[in-house]
Amino acid sequence: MIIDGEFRVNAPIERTWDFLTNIQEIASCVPSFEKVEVQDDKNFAITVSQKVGPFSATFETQTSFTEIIPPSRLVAFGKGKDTLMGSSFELTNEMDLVAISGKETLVKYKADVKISGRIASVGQSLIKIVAKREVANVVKLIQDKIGG
Amino acid sequence: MKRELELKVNGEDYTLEVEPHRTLLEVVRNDLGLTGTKLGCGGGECGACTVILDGKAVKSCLMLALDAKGKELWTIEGLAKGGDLHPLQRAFVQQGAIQCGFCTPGMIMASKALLDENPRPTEQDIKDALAGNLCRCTGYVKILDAVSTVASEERKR
Amino acid sequence: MRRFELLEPNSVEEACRLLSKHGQGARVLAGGTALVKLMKKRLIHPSYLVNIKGIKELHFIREDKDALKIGALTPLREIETSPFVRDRFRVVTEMVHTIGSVQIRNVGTLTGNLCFADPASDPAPLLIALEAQLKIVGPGGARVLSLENFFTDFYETTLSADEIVEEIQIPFLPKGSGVTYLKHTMRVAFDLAIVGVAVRLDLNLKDGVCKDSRIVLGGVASTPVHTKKAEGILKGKVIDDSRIAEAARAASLEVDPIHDVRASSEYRREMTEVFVERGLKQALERAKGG
Amino acid sequence: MVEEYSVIGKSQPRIDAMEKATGTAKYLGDLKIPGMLFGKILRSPYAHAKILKVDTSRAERLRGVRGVVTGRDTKGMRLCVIPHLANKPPLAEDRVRFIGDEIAGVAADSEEIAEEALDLIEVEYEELPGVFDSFEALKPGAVKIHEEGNVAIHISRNYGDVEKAFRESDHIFEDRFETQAQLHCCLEPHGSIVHLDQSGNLTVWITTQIPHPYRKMVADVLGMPLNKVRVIKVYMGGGFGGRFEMDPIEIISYFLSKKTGRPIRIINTQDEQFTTGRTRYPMVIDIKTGVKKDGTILARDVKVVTDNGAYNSHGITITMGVGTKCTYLWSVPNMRYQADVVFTNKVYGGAFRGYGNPQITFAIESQMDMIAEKLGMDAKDLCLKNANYEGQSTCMGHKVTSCGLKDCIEKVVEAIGWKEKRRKPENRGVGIASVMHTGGGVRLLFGDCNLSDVFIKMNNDGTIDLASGMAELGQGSDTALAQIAAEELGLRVEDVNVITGDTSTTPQCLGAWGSREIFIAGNATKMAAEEIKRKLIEEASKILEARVDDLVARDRKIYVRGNPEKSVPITQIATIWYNRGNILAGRGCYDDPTTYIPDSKTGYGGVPTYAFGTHAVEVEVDRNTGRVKVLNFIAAHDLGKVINPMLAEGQIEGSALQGLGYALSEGLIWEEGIVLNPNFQDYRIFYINDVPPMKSIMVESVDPDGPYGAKGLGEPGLVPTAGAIANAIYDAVGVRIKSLPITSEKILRAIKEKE
Repeated sequence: MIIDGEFRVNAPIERTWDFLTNIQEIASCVPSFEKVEVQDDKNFAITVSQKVGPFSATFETQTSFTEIIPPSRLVAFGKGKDTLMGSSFELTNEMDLVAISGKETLVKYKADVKISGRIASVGQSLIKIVAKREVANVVKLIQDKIGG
Repeated sequence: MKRELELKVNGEDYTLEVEPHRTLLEVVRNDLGLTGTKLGCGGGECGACTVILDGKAVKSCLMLALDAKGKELWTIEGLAKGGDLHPLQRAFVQQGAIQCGFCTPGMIMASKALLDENPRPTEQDIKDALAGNLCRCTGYVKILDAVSTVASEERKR
Repeated sequence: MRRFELLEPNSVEEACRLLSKHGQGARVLAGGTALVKLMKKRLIHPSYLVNIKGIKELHFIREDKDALKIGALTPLREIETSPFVRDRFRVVTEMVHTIGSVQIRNVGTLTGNLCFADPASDPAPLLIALEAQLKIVGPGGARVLSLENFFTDFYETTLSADEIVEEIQIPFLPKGSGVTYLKHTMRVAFDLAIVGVAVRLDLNLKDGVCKDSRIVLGGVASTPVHTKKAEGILKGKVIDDSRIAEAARAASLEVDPIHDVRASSEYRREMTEVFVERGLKQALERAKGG
Repeated sequence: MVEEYSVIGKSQPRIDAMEKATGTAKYLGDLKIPGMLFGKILRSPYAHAKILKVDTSRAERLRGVRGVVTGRDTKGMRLCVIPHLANKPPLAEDRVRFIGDEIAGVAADSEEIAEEALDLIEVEYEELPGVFDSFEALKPGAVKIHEEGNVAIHISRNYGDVEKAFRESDHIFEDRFETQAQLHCCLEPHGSIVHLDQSGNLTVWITTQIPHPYRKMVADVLGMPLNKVRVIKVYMGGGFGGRFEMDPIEIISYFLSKKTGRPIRIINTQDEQFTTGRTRYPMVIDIKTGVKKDGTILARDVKVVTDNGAYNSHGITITMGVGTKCTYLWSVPNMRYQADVVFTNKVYGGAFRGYGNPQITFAIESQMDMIAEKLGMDAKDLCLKNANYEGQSTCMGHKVTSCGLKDCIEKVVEAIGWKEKRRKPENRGVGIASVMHTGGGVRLLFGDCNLSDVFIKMNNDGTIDLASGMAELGQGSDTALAQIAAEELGLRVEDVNVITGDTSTTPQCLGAWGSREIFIAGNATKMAAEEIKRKLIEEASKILEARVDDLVARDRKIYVRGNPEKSVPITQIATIWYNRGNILAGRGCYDDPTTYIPDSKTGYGGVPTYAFGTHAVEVEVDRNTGRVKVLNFIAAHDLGKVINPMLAEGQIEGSALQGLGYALSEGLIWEEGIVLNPNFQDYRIFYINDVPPMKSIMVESVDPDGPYGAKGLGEPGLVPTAGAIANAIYDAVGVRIKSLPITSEKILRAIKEKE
């Protein structure tokens, strides 16, 4: 499932880059990141947890920045499993930053989310709706945080 | 942890020891050995597991066994007495309402619950009562005929 | 299904206490038709089930001064076959009849259906149109909540983990009120709604003017959708076919329908228009008929 | 006048009905074999991936787990109903090719423990891009699913001169039709109990339609002699073609049994069945037809792309069969056929009632309706004009031995009220479609034979035991065989004990498929019974002092024709034989003599018999929602002499409803290889409330080679339904839907586009 789009932030490109590459900053904008453990500046152990009504899944992921071209391109890849739900999760997120002006930056993103196993076979439509909504939510939080 | 489950099955008293996560279907089939009640989809969609609990048709695959505590359970095995078929069983046999037979016990139990409650159902009543039972073989035509026959015999009486 | 501990309280207070003690790990077991299915499919794994079936006083259908009250443990089938419900709320009888199959309705409860908060629930939109309320009990006592404010998201409600819905209250309809529930499905029976439309029209019988109306949609979004703009088109007006068409159109534009394996978003929007229109016509007739 | 037959042609209840009605019939899941363990299978969550590592150590340590097997145990093995096409590993070795592909098997003390163990198996995957569409898979540079490429086979056939015929045609029609993956939806999912005992004897309790060929497959795959393999078919909850091959389950169970020394039971959950069971092959069919102004068909050119799924099963033979089928429905003098069978990363298809015919017939019959409209002809007249007939020789070489097609057409149009209802407004419409199908199976799948062997032994009280390798799966073959034996021997059905399903106690038979049960096993039964009858009559002629030719067997007696008083009870003769120490037995082996292994170039191998049928339906379409309501359903079938009208009707009614599902609502829905509707909630087969009024009409065009003139009926009943529905919808609202299922949404979209 591909979720893509773009958004503007009220900050110069360097500041935006610093924000987006700081995992703790990002984590504060992603409600489903339950726990982040920094292994080094590129590798993280992130616990991703999502709940919809009585359904919940918690993926212990290993996440890395796989491509870093400051201040314009960042690719992250994460992968994890939820044993209880017999399901796994994979995410590739590409971000491209373009300076619109000295004060404004355009962020283009393309997230490829793959969820497989038991949850996928019963809730594919729901997963899609929820994932899109979550992304919109994250974007808003990022905008607020950097801008504010 | 096992709990005690007292219930009446096909007219006889039983006391069983059952774990809370067991479904009624599992207990009927495995603990009581009444394998006439079938596991079809396991999700309440096919009706092959239909039994009658306190006079009501229920899907035993979606019910915890302990919920049958103190109740009266009837399964397909309880219908024929000494080789004497229940009128529904006779009609299903005589009228070709059975092919592979996997849905048959559930169909008969759902029909029985209907006739026990409403001995003179209309055709629509019958369809409504069987709306939760799948049959992949017969196209339902002869099943509907069989239940209608029993109902109309009742009407004549 | 994974093992769990079965708790069997004898009173609502005890049930709340148990729920409060075990928090997210516990779930209420009433009819269980939805819950057991999800547990068997290993999609949810509660550690405790609080079986409230032992609380006999939650099993009732009764008439109050101005509302019909249905207890949390009353099976759907009992509601469907209750002559009393049929007399006062034919539309509820009709709606309940379309849920699942007899075997499911013999076990499943109306309250359970609402608490599960399936977006395709049939009772939810109708009961919102009927302005139903829930009596909710928790450790801090009881509260009464309009059903309209109950649903928050797919399978989510405002009910907190230690609360129990004790009863559903459906206020009696004024004279000149017509209510209908239409459900579009692919199969005749035992099918979930692609769109479920509850429509209510309250007419002033003297001049035929619409005093109030409610149009609530199920199956189209994460929660039931109350289309207030469409209602605005009807309020204070004499209802005729063109007004109905206009309202139906407005209702279909008021939703942002979901897309899933049952239907596309576009088809859901189209069906919303068709069924709101049909529903309004039927409700109008019912309202005029008393 | 005495009726010609005393048992045949009568509506006799099934001989297993009592057991089934009382809940005493034992199905696979009802069996408890001492020491039995319960198995579960770990399946791939990825549609296409390399397997880097499988670590089962944690699962093996779980309390109650008795054995775990992986691809290492089954290394090198490949399965397929047609051995030289085998490419399905029972357990994945280094790659998985669809979501649900088998990776490991676990045997434990309970299903619960086995399931828990699955979560403890660690598999490392490297995901590969997947291909989910057959046309994508055909593109150069597409991801390769198998090393040899994505095309399992390309088929090309030519009969007559198609190009010349198109030049001579007044009109040419070109259309594309698409069909979906329908599921058998047997109420009882597939499974088996497998036990390899300490002396090396293998017993397999299984839901199979083909006990004897199945036994051979198992023996071949495992390298065992046949006498060490016993296959016991138990009562089973439906087949419909879905149990017409070996499943990895059984081989996995074999290795688990070998490891543990215990019987292993693995039964799919219905979820597993929905996501990993066989399906009807989805096809994209391009069909080009040339006709004269008067409606005479001159040529047909068909191109098919079959979505084979991830592995080979019946895909190639079914697609070949489609090539045959499109040569013979209606008289088509020139014909060209090209097809590709293509691998994709989805669950693989298999045999399903009709064996390709529902797909191609939907295309042919939809287009026939379009041709009639364009020519300004009544569709019924176009059909009658081109109808097959007895004695016809088709472009491929089929000789039509008997044909009741015209009769079927005329009867259904009469019954549906064609004249009054066709081309009338008001959103109601009528449509017809026909089928030509073969009966009696073919000579192809299991060696150079198409046979069934039957033994009958008469007991000293005159009752009989009948042993046949045929498989009863609900269709009623046991009852039909009993009726045939009883008819021949002058007995009653209750005098017959039918023994089928166990390879240790029954003789060779290729099983229940291809509408072959009555034609082949019925003939064999008749032959076996005749042998006993001969012996009875010889003996009776001595007692009655009558000529052998004057004696008949009826009412449990042998008597002089026209003089029933002069008789001797069969039980008396049986006793005499036994007192002499002789066994009163008969054997009949019918190996259909008319067919041969299909010619590799033409594909022609002959057919034992031809069955025909026509469906007429009346529908009402809601213009605002696209919802179709079927108001009336008439199905006429030419099945030859009817052995049991009640059971035959049951076959027609049941398949008609499957046909309606195929037309209107059924079909797997995938996204990136994930099945989105793996349950009866969202995969919609019909419930009782959806059933329209149905009427079956039986046309009995007697086949000279069939037992009493019977042909076959198992499959034809669902073949024409989708075409009839599509045509009726067009008649009702003027939109032509060319892809199945014809959902409300498709109809509404088409209506809106038209407006």
